[in-house]
Amino acid sequence: TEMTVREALNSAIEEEMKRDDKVFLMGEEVAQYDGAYKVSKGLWAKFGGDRVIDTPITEMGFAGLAVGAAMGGLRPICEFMTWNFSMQAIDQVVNSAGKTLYMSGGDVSAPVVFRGPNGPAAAVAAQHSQCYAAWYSSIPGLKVVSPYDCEDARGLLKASIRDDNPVCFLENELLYGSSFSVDDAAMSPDFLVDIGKAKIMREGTDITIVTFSKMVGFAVEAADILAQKGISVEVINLRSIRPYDRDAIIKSVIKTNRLVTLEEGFPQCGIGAEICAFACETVFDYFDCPPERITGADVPMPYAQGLEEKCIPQVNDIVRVISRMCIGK
Amino acid sequence: TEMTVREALNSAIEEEMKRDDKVFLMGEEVAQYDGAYKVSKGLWAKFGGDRVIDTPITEMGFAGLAVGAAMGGLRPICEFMTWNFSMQAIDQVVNSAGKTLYMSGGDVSAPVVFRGPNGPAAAVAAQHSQCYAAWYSSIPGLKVVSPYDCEDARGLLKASIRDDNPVCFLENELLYGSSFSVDDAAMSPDFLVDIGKAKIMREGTDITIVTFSKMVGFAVEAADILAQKGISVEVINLRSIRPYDRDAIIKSVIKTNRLVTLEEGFPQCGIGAEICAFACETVFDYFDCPPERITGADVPMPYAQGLEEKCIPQVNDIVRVISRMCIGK
Amino acid sequence: MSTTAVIEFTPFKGYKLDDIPDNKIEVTKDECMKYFREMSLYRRFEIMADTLYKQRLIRGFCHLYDGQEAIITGMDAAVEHSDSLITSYRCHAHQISRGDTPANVYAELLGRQTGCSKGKGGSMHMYRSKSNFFGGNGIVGAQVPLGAGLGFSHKYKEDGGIAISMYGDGAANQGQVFEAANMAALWKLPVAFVCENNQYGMGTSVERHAFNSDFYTRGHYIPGIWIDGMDVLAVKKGFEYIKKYCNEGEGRPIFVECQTYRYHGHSMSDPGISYRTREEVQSVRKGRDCIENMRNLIIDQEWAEPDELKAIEKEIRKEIDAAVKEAKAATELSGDKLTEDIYKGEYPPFIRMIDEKTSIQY
Amino acid sequence: MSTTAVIEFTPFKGYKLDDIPDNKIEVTKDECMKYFREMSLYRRFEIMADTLYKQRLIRGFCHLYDGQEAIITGMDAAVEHSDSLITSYRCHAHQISRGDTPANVYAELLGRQTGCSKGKGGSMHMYRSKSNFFGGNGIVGAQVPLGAGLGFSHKYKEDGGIAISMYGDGAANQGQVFEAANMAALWKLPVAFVCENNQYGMGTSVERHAFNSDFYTRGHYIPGIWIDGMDVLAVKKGFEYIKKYCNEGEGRPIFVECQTYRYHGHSMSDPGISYRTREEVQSVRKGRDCIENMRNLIIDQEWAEPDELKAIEKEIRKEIDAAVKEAKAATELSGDKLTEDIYKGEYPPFIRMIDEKTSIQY
Ligand SMILES: Cc1ncc(C[n+]2csc(CCOP(=O)(O)OP(=O)(O)O)c2C)c(N)n1
Ligand SMILES: Cc1ncc(C[n+]2csc(CCOP(=O)(O)OP(=O)(O)O)c2C)c(N)n1
Ligand SMILES: [Mg+2]
Ligand SMILES: [Mg+2]
Repeated sequence: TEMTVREALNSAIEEEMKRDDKVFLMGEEVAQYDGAYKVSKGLWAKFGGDRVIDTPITEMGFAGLAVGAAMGGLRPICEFMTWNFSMQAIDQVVNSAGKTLYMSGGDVSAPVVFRGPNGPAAAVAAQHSQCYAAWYSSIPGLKVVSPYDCEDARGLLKASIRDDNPVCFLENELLYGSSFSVDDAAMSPDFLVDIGKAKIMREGTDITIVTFSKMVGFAVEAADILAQKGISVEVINLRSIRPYDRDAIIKSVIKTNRLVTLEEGFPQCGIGAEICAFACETVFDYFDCPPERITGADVPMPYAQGLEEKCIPQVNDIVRVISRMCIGK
Repeated sequence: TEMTVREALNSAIEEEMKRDDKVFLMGEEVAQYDGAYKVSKGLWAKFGGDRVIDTPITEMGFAGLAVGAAMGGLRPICEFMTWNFSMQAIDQVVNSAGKTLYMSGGDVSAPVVFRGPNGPAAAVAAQHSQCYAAWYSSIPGLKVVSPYDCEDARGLLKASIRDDNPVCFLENELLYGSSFSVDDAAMSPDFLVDIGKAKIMREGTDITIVTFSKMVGFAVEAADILAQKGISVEVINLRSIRPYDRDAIIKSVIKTNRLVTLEEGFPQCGIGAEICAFACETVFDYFDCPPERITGADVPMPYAQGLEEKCIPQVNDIVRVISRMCIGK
Repeated sequence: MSTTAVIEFTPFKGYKLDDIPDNKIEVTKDECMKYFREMSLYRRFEIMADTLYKQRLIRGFCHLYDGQEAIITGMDAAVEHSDSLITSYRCHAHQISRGDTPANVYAELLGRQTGCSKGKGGSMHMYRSKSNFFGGNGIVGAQVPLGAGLGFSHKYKEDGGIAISMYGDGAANQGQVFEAANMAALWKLPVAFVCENNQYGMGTSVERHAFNSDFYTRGHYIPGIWIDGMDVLAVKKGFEYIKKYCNEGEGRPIFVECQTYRYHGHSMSDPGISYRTREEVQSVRKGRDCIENMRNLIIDQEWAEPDELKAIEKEIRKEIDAAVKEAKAATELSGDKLTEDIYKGEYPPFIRMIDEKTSIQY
Repeated sequence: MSTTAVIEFTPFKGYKLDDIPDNKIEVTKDECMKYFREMSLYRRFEIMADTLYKQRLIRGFCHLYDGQEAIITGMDAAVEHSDSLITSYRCHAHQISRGDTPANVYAELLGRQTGCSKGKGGSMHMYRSKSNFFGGNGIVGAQVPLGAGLGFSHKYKEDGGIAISMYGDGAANQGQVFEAANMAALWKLPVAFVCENNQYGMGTSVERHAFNSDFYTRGHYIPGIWIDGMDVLAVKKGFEYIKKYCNEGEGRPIFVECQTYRYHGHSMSDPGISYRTREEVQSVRKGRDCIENMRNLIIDQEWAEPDELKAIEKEIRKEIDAAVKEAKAATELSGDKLTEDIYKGEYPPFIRMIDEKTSIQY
């Protein structure tokens, strides 16, 4: 089946709402407006206002309400219109959802999914372009996942909704309209993607790219170009950022002996920093060249197109860096 | 002069308030109660309620108010009783204080200092023990500093107050009562420590520890012990976490050929991850062994003493890791 | 001698309510004896916690509830344990009121494995989900929308429960209280937003932190009720009304202010005397103490002799001493359990400890 | 023919105010001609922005102000540019009202270096500190405490200014509004909290997002005033009162609701018709449009012929066309300026770009 990521997310929510009547969806404009980005299209019509709920613009309040509802035995899906707005609610996500199970010695759990688009969209400037993967993934007690294609979207979202722990589900607005073909297995209402497992998108032998979300597509594109130059790139789609798949990365680096990370977020203390540091601690002796990071620029996102492009990794940046890293391979 | 870090911070605020009447202090209990941790002791009595202001417990609101006051031409020092509570205000710190200068093309600046104790204190459990160095330091537009001793405290706080940019000033509750001797230069009302420059606390030749805040003391203690074992440790006190002193780290690693980072925060995407990744990208060929991280455990901080100790680096952990790293040096 | 009596208490104040109950309640001897016992137990519990803290056996933050006992006692007499309860860090009595033992609570304070949170939470973080108590929350105000969410879940499940979301006067200014209130009103949630107004948020008195310190009116467009929180009978009658009120029709929220006083400082590190006078504390202890007033009531009604009440208090002392002893005898959680409870029902594949090499693989 | 007239408008509604002004205002011909011109300019500006957006020359989020022009026009007639102003992302007219040129604002929308934020901010982020306009803020509600802080700075500096902190009806539910209000009341800050109630927060109508949608009463214990925000004369008289009110005594806050309507969808990506009917939009355009009503007033007063007003509109079209042309002719900021303005007056020693090797050392 061919479908868009938007449809994949929509179908995942619908199936899980059918499967378990404790699942409900809440967030700004998710119901009567069909979602700011139409991810929840049709769900209000199908499930009604008791299970698909428009909230006021009060992120801290409704995120807290979602966590409380989860503690009370429900399974809320709480949409942030974008993750940028989750900063107003981050205390509820981290301190209430993320830490309560531990603080209660295992007594009180909060199976809530926070979801919405993350990272830069197009031309929305500094306050609307941040990637939150690094921040949320630093918190023990949370799980953090980020899908690339429709298979990821369906499998990870369904797994997140069924998970007994709070999950931060980081989507990408620019992927919502992208089409991918989905095989029959992934169309099954019981299709799940294991949280914590990466997917090798493309096998290669010369260098490993570790990435997630929209950049997976860029990495594959770059790999195609590099293949023509005789460089064989292995592309790892992390899928889960917490926990991330240590084994997949280790195995790949042992094979390729080179590592580059790729993300759209800010460089300092980013996902790339984590992966590079982890790889040093585990497979340092396998490196034929220093591991490197490709990241968003260390600049608040500018609006103008020409400036914006300089702040987000482009396919040719990836090609350039990898070509440099693989000189003399 | 011998003084405590608490006194050092207090004197720095007092001097800057005397120097510039646009400087004022606000926060929960900073005035009539003399500060929850007595950092602002006596200031309300000295400067009165117009310049030393008790706020209601409304972090998002008063942090926003501080940023607005800074935009309006004042120089607020805004205390978070601890940085844990800054999560409720983080949108104002990041999006309003950190990004506005850029979004306005340089027109609107917000010279505000956010300060308070950061990281684990003693036995205060998961919601009160988080280190925010990594998060805030990931944001271009903010500066982030973290003092260890009295010289740091005075020089960095005075520099932060005079800085034209928003600064996150991360203190440590357990250091407030620690005494350090301060030389005459550092007692001068015009003593400033350059934001962005690290301090070599102890020179060494076998391995570099990069650390900040309370862990600086632990690193020096460990270095003493290791010296007896014939291992010569160079201890770098970062002082500034954004921007951090790339040159100091590079120079040191080129000399010692070994690097370990040390922090109390969570491991994933922490300061250690950043420093290790950066060092790989710049001085990889100088490494005689893989760079490693010593960090807080990836566990929400437990309350019980025996459990808590396991989650925070101890001097013997540092000794153990470095001894291992330096085998056969 | 009758074993029932009708007692008057300080009248409720209503806000946008036209049917507030009167200030009389019929009580039995047994009830009153029970309240006396319960409040005395909470009081004694905190006194011993103070001692243990001073002996450095309890560490970190520790917020005591003495002075405020009438609130949780009266509330517990009026609502069910199927009604959800959530509060701040000042939660020892709340935990016991929901069925836990003093020994388990002490064990938590002492960081022992028999503690209600296995020693992982400490004083501020106690829970008992089986009787719908959800903590014990350290972040001022954050529990209020959580409480609204608990109310949401009662309504969603149509189980007839209400949620009681408690917070302090200082917390009452937090924006998320107003956010939660708006949703509760829009969605007709059965939630009581209950402010325990003990006159101070740490060292700041109510007039200095709240422009409008009539906390029962702070829901603005949501009705409210003021209760003398020093009087267990007023609290009981008040919460009987509140429980019914919240369950009316599709459900509806209410704001509640329980006026009270804390005898201790804010937490164990606050002597509690720089921002208020000793006289102020003394005058409350003398005139409005919930336990002393209940003692007098019982004696006035001739339901018990002073000595009998003293005997009860002695018994409580013993009970508390035994609980402390039991808690002290318990051991700390073994180190391998440190990494349990981060995720529900599972371990992550790898848990990083201080360094990579000492980390744990599952 | 007189060149002044006394005009009646829809009466103010007061909340906890006992001296609200009456609903009459004396105006001159010149004034009214000026308002007509100003509102028409803002209108025309947005119509062309719509066109440029559809031509894909403006990118990202773009929120238009057509329908609401009377508010900023009337306010600007009543307050000084020494009074601080801050608002949300719907800020093009606000920027021009504080003295910027349409060309600079278009340049910003087109991402050009002559843009008021050098192309770094875009539609949502415009500022003009020299006339005390502080944006242009993308996070719903965040500007409200910033505005309170601006009021704080006026009071601290004792410069006689007030701060006007504007937000939408959707934003009115944000907790930080209430937090800011409490501080403003406690500390007697000269701040007007001004809700531009255009009936919808995105696709959600006021009754669905706010239990109490009388936004002028939402300060609860802070007085408020309701103004017909479709009538520039009402707005002007209202803000003359507000300016005086806020400056009274030590200073004091007020809540203001300007009832208005947006003709466009929420932003350019919203057709604006799924949650409201075309008839609703049409009926406002026909009956309550601020420009049409001013046109009628001028004609009724015989201050101008319809043709003269048409001529003014034609002139505005030309002016706007020229501004667009000027903006289009400007270039984008050169790449080396990308890293400017991250820090005030300095570059950090190192700015990391996409990878380490292409990064910039200063
Ligand atoms: C968000 C947040 N800010 C600050 C604190 C520190 N703090 C803990 S309790 C407290 C006072 C709260 O007073 P109140 O709400 O009246 O409750 P009480 O302690 O009187 O029961 C403060 C400021 C915190 N825990 N969380
Ligand atoms: C904190 C936050 N949440 C959500 C959004 C997305 N958003 C932008 S505008 C808007 C609607 C705001 O409505 P209102 O306050 O009525 O202002 P109006 O657009 O009508 O002028 C929303 C939900 C945001 N920018 N910030
Ligand atoms: Mg209190
Ligand atoms: Mg609106």
